[in-house]
Amino acid sequence: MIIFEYFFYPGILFALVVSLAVSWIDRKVSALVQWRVGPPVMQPVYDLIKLMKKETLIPSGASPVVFLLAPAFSFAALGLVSLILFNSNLYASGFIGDILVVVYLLVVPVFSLIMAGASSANPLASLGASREMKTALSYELPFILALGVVIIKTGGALDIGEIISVQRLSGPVIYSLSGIIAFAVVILCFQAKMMQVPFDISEAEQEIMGGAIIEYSGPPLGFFVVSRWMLMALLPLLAVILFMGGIGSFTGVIKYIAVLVIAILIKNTNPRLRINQTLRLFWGPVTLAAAAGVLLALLGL
Amino acid sequence: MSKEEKRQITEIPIGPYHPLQEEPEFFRLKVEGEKVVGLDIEIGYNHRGIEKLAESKHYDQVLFLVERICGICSTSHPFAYVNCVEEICGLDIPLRAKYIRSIVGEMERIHSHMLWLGLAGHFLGYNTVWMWCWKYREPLLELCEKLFGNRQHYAMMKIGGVRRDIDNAGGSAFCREMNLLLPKLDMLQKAIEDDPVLRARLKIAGTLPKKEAVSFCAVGPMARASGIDIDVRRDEPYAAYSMVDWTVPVRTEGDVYAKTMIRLEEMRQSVLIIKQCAEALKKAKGDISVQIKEVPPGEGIGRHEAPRGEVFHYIKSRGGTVPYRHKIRAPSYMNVFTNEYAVVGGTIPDAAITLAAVDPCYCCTERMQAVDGAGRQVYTSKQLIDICREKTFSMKRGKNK
Amino acid sequence: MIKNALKKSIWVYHFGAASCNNCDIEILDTLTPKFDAERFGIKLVGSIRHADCMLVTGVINSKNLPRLREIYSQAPKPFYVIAIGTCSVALGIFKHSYNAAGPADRHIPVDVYVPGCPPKPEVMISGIVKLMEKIDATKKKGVREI
Amino acid sequence: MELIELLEKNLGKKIKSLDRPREKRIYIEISPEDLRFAAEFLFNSMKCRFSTASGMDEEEHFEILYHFSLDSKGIFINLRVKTERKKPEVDTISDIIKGARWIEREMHELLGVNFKGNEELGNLLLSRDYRGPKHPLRKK
Repeated sequence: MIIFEYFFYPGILFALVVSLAVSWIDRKVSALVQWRVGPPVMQPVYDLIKLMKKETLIPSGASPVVFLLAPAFSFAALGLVSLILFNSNLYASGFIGDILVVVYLLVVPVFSLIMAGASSANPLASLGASREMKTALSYELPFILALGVVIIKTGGALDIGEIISVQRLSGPVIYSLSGIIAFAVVILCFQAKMMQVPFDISEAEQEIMGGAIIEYSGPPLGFFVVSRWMLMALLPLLAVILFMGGIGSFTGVIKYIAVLVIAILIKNTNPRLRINQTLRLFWGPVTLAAAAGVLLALLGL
Repeated sequence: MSKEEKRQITEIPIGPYHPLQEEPEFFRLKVEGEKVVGLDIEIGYNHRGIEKLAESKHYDQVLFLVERICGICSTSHPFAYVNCVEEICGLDIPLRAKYIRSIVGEMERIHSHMLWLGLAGHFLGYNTVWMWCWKYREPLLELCEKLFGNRQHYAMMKIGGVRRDIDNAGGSAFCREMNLLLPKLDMLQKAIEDDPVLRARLKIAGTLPKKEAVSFCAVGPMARASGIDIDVRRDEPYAAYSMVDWTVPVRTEGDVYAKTMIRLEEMRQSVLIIKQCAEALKKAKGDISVQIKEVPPGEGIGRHEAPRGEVFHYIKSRGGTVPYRHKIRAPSYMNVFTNEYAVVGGTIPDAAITLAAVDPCYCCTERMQAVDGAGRQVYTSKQLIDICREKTFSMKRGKNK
Repeated sequence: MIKNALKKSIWVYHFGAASCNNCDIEILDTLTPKFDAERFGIKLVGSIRHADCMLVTGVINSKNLPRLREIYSQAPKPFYVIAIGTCSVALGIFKHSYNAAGPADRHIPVDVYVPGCPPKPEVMISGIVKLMEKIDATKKKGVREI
Repeated sequence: MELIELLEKNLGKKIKSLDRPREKRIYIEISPEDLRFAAEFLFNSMKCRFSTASGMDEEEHFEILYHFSLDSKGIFINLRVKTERKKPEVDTISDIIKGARWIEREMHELLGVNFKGNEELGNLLLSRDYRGPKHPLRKK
């Protein structure tokens, strides 16, 4: 049963379908903002199948094991996250501490990118890895603080199911001042987690040509690309769960898409920041805002 | 991790084949962490040797050759070239041709600056700016195609005048298109001025102080952004530039932001010039070109203020049908070099936008091409048609005389 | 669907040899709102490892020839090459250069030729359609032919 | 006319010949030894902008023209230097004018003129395994 859940519903396969749809929404909305028509609905599927059928090249000087394991780690961790999130959203139940497990698992893709960059034997890739590490260090603290706001507001729930059910009973977290602040902080942090403009410093196509994944081709690249899409599907879901009580009905789906579109619009209306500007932004104003949110939450606002 | 060692200097290659550049060019950034401590520029990936080739081609053929030095400044090089040959011949072109030349030159400036603005957005990861700028650029190219015969490489210049006339309807089309363009320029300028993130990225980045700009002999918007007030169109007027009202924008900051603003303002001035020229063209009667028999021995210098700065052509003629020596200096030849100063000390993302802010054009920088004296020349069909037309035209003229 | 995946999702890498820039600009133009090549699944990528197709523009000269070979050898198969513009198709006006190393197909196999100086975006799109037809034909016969 | 007087006053006997075929073009011929002095005078004292230099093969000798632009007046002042064919050599001006570094390298590569004092003469445009004529801009 658990194997069925992990691999099919609501695990990897289901998450895959959702993330393909999400990535299509991403490309389509970006295209519309840019006065274009955009790709057809099946485009992500074609991209994925094509990548799976292509040749895998391992650069000379790279360590093959680490090089090939990195994307697999990333994909497997996200599969687990999707299992936990969809499961708790469906049944409004979970196990104690699963929110912390999710936080840990969400760090795995970052580490796999760093592994990928470091094992690629390419100066641009290692630069990408080092940038990824710096960005990750910068956004984790405000993210955890904002998570603290949610936990305080929901009466110390460390269980996603409980977070959801408390909000369904006594109103979503976002309806309070501290909730709004924490939501804004989380949206910014997720933008960085999804590696999207303005925080896509680690892969900056125009500067370091894709950064850590520059040397990947074929199926391993496919796994990285899918991981990106899954992150893009799962993080808005996490935001909806944390602040709006999850997707319970049709309005829940609309909320989810709204959060997604906000992220896409931020991506399309901003230039990329420099790494030092990013660090300053996250360690300065964003962390302060998150801390203020925690204080307000403690005061009950 | 290689980056753990603070002292360690890593070499980051930008190019020769890199998405930052449409053209091959090799910058070796020496970085310490994210800070750039040194820069090596290696050129030559785009070396075709047009200068040598020009020495084996007829004066009329050289026109098509210099047009193919660069695609974005495909009117600037012919413009400077015809200025140069006309100086040797001591020729004064008809009034109508002067106005048309100015219109063509300014059209090119607008679409080139628009292109740069879009690409600058693209390099900052701001693809929306790219798409919007290029969308606004498209009607201009269509107008070019309608009136000049091609989207780029329009071959309007000709020794002694221009190749195609613009009728009254065409003049009105220009005015209409320019009026449509102005609000879009205002919108873009406001968007750039108001966007705090964009300002944060562009301000201070890649500053080139006036002293260094003089020493590196920078030209064009690069120089004007650093407080050097030069513009060939005003300093040594040619075509119709002395007959219309316009100003040269100058700023003193020397950073990428100043360069962006200068280019936006220049586009607005170009709009003014085109509108005035198109109006004046309706009243100017007469021919659009004069016939020349042969180019006498002598030497001449032709200049044109291209979108990127001063284009310089020097021709030495010993009589006959081909130039004896044809020296071409494109603006980027001087400007790319300034990166050695402007990039060092910044960070890698700054370096990326600074390298792009020069609006580099490597195909201009590395002209030169050799051809056997008697070498068979291969033309594109477009060129063949143009040459055919040219020949028919000259034969007709010959008969009338 | 599985069979057509490559045809519907061509990621291109742009190799600008010594070109006059115009073809390169028109390639980018093909991606912008008026022509929007993303409708056909075309995407411009920065790394050759991610690409399915390479666009070669401009004259191949003695300095960038080794780069062209190196980049081509790093490409994951199946891989296609389109020569864009008269320069890379047949050298054009630069035929007798001391520094030119011949048209693109002398050094790497070229699948589709898009001549023009510069080819218009419409022509580029038709070149892409030709490449799609060719991918189809390759599938049926199981061999790659020019 | 005062411009010509200024030039004659400062460059004096160094001017071998002065030619003004058109109002905005001045060609001054000087000997290679005086090049650095004249370039420094034009660039630093007259505030001219160095535009570029063109080297050409005049069959019996090589000729190098240094183009200086006096932007405030729109006048081009060209320094003409001749050097013999057997051993083409002139002093570098790249330490006075940074903008002259590339053009000297280019002339060294394509015409084979040696610039005394320029440390970085080497391959700029052509590849190391380039196999064409050694100095393509030479006429024979």
